Amino acid sequence: MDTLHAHLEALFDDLELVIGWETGYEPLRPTPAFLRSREDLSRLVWNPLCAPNLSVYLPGILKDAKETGKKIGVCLKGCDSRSLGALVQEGFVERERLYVVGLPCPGTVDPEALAEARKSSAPVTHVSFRDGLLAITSRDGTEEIELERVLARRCRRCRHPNPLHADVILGDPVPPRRTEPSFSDVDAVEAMSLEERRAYWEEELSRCLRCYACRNACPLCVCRDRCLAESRTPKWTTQRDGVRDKFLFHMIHALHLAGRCTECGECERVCPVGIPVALFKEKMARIALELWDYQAGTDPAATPPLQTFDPSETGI
Amino acid sequence: MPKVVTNDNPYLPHMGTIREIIQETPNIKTFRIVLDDPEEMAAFRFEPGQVGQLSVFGVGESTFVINSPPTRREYLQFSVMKTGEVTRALHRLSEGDPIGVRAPLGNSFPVDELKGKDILFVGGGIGMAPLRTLLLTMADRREEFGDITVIYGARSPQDLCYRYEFDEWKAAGVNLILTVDREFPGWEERVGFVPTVLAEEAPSPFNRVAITCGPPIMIKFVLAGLKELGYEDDQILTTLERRMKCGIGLCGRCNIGDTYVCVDGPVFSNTQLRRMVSEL
Amino acid sequence: MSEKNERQLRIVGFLCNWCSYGGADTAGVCRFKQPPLLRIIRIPCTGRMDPLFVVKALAQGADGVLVSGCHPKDCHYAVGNFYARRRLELVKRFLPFVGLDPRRFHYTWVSASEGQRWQEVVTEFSAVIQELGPNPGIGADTPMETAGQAASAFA
Amino acid sequence: MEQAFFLADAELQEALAGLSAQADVWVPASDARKPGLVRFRRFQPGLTVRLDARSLVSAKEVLFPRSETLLRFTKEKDLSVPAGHRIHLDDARTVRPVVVFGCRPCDARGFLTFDPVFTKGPYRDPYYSERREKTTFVSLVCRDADAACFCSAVGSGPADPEGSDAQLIPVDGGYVLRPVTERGAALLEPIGRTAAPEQIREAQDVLDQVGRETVGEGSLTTLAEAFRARFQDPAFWHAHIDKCLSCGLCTFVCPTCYCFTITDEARGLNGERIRSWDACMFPHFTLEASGHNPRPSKVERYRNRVGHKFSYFPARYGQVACCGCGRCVRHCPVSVDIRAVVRDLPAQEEAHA
Repeated sequence: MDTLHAHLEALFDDLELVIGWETGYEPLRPTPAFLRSREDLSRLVWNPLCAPNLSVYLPGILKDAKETGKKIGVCLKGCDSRSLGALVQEGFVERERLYVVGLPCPGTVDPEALAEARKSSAPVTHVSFRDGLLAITSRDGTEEIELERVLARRCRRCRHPNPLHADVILGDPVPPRRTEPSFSDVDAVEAMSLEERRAYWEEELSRCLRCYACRNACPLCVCRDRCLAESRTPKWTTQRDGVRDKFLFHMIHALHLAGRCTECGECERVCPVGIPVALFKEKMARIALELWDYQAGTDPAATPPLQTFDPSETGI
Repeated sequence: MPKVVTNDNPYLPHMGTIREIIQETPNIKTFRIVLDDPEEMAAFRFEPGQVGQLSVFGVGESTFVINSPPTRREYLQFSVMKTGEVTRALHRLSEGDPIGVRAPLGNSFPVDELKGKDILFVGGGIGMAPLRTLLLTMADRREEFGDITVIYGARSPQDLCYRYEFDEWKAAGVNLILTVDREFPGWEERVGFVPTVLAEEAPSPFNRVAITCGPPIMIKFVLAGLKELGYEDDQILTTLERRMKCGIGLCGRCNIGDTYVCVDGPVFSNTQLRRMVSEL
Repeated sequence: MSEKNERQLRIVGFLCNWCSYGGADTAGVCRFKQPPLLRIIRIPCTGRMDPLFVVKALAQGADGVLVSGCHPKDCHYAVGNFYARRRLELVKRFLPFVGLDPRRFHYTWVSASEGQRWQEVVTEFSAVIQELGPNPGIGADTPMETAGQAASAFA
Repeated sequence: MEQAFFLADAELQEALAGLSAQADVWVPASDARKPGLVRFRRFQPGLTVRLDARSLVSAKEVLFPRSETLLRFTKEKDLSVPAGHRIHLDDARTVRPVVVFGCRPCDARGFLTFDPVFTKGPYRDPYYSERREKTTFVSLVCRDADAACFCSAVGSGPADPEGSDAQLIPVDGGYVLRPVTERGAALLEPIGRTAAPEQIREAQDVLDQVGRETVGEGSLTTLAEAFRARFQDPAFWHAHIDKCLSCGLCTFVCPTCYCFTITDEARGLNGERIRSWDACMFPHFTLEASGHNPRPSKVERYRNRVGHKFSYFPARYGQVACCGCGRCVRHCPVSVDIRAVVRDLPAQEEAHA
């Protein structure tokens, strides 16, 4: 933390603002912070509860930013940095207008798992993190919980805890949990029969509220206010509450991320009704890997596979 | 099939039939609609300025002012500019087609308060529609009002609505001043933007009320022009438009601050507009 | 259930204007006998194919979706079908993950002169669909639309 | 507490089954697959009822479904008219009695925001009103506020009976059921036995103790003027809202958000006109056909959301449109805190923390 503060303090004159995290309404909920003055920097926090992927803000903030010549500072975890990479690949973000602070990430917390792991349910007054242990303080005292026990699903399959495309990396590199792409949760779905899979998704998706949090939290959902899912002409979905329309919305989201999704898992994290929507995109990522040996956001110079072609490829 | 038509459902349209369609301009059509139930049609009452929701079933509803005057009740008239999904569908309809009508909705022009006053109408393009209902009401009750001056402008001569009844207006003692944005062959009336013509004509604010409707940019300059001429805020009336769904003050989208355009409007005085939060 | 089985099976065909639509026409002109399941939607190029067309048709209960365009390297727009085949292969591999039978979706290339080949493509795919029977689609709780309506959704 | 009944924990399922004979009974319940996810569901025997947990979505959908048919239209052939067909409209609806059992006081109170809008007019909404008249709310006195809860700050509280027809008060071995309205009394009579004096005493103690608790800081009910003064302060709104993702989550989980859209879902001239939840945070909400949008960005949209709840609604109906349940804060993907925004309204420029 001290390094992060000190580093940004020293640079602040050259920065328009810094996007990071600050403590939200309780220490368990760090919230994105847009720090516009030097004094604001003291509000920065960085710990395994800093879940939001801040790259989602970059296209918008760069579009609205005044041309002051100053850069916009942004703190990115490993997975967040892949999203940045994809945004750069597709021309939505001009990399040179950013100052990217890469933060090696020990993994982020699944709030539901944490709630289960905690003995106390009292409001939390303080959180700290050291050596893989979360220390959580409430009026019932301090509990120590191993991060590994309460890790978010997305982090269990993480290969990129150490940020790519950063201007500076603050903190020691974190050994990746996986060295090879892992699709075990996709495998689990595929172990079901076709019929079971349909029933599984129908049940999961029946809970969908169509609040579109998954879409809006997605850094690669770049259409923003002009999403096809809400268009009436052409009309892709109705306003009925049935599973079919919910399914179609999620297919729109998933297919528009084919060969683009960087597997940050934000869509799933923000879903209020716990639908494992990231699995759709993980399956897409796996197909892109199998067909084109492609991993979105890792190489800013690469062209996404569905935005190009190869006349010589066979077998498809 | 269960018998329906409960009169207490404000969402339930009255079924009507399009009696006549007039192509006003390349993208504006006027619909003359008669309610299917003759009793309903005979009992239908409204005030000038009130609006209705027209239904194209399968596409949706949209809000339009009833631009025929309450003094003429053989049909309800609506003018529709082709802009979005519902208006495009309306433009595809033919004479004789069924149509749903939820009306009257909203408030109206304070006709009684205008009695004995001189009147200035300033309209632009489709913005003449809400003015027409009041203009014709006044024409039909001509002796109750003083001078009536109309400044009506459009981009080109063919973009002026209601051209076929200009002579009728004049015959009713209306001082009609027409203008288009630039010179056109054969055009012998004024040339210039509406606010410019307003400044040139400079109708005296003394005992006069100005009523204006048109595109937002025109309204902006007309309001400034009227102020220049000495009109007070409560001497200026206008009508507002917002995206609407329910039309009955529930669905929550047409508000400007705590004012709901659908039930508190569409007619507002400039005094009321100034009190609203600035979110036009 | 019997009502469902009696429902006539429908295949939605997305055919490129330049090759496969011509191929289907050639097959018709030559009076090659074809099964009657197919409803054709003409598209300017397979490059126009949004994978969502496939997913939406199948979710709404179309029994099969057939996409056909110019042979690779013969695209009227030079490269449209190169883009298309990547998308189509991707969606083909994705369908089973969400519980849609990938056998209900077939994409292929048929030129305007290949009336005979068109006949084979339609016949073979129709046989597959006949074998599979009606497609339940996704979300049977939604008011059921027929496959014919599913096709008209794109019209 | 003059009249009260006792319901033992073990008798809960049976009591709910009994109520279900005459009404749709909605209870907070968890899914087998997602034990942590509690939602209101129609009771059926065997359902895992979770009176101990706060529900994710409020009970709003019981009276205000996510999507409902306003009317059905059908094309009927009629050669006597020029078009050759007529449109037949059908708005018939059947309304079953409903019991919402085990909601929190905030859930029941949320409907007090709906009532003046939907039942009083100028136009009465028959769909909501007819259901409302047949609905009974039994709320559970709430003893587990979390850091997002703020019911006391909007003039309510964890034992607030307002909006409820009866209260469930947890006591040793079960619940004391206390009628608040006559409708509540009629509902409780058949399902509980008369509570013993010591049970009533215990319940009264719980009620007193919980009633004294303050959930949430300060008061958010008198900030209408402050809001108007802040209206044109872009720095204020940006400071609070730059992080907002402009999704509809806060509005969809909210017990008081009632904005909706109306759409036709049809094939040709046959179909339905449906009313479904809409959100002021969505760009399409106010987007006009011309392309003009009076609330073009999340700043104007969120400002309207705050204004509606804490300024416009009080101006029209004399109360804030917020029940303090905290769901918008708790479930926001980026933890936007409406309490902080409203609390900061009157502060001077520098206090944008």
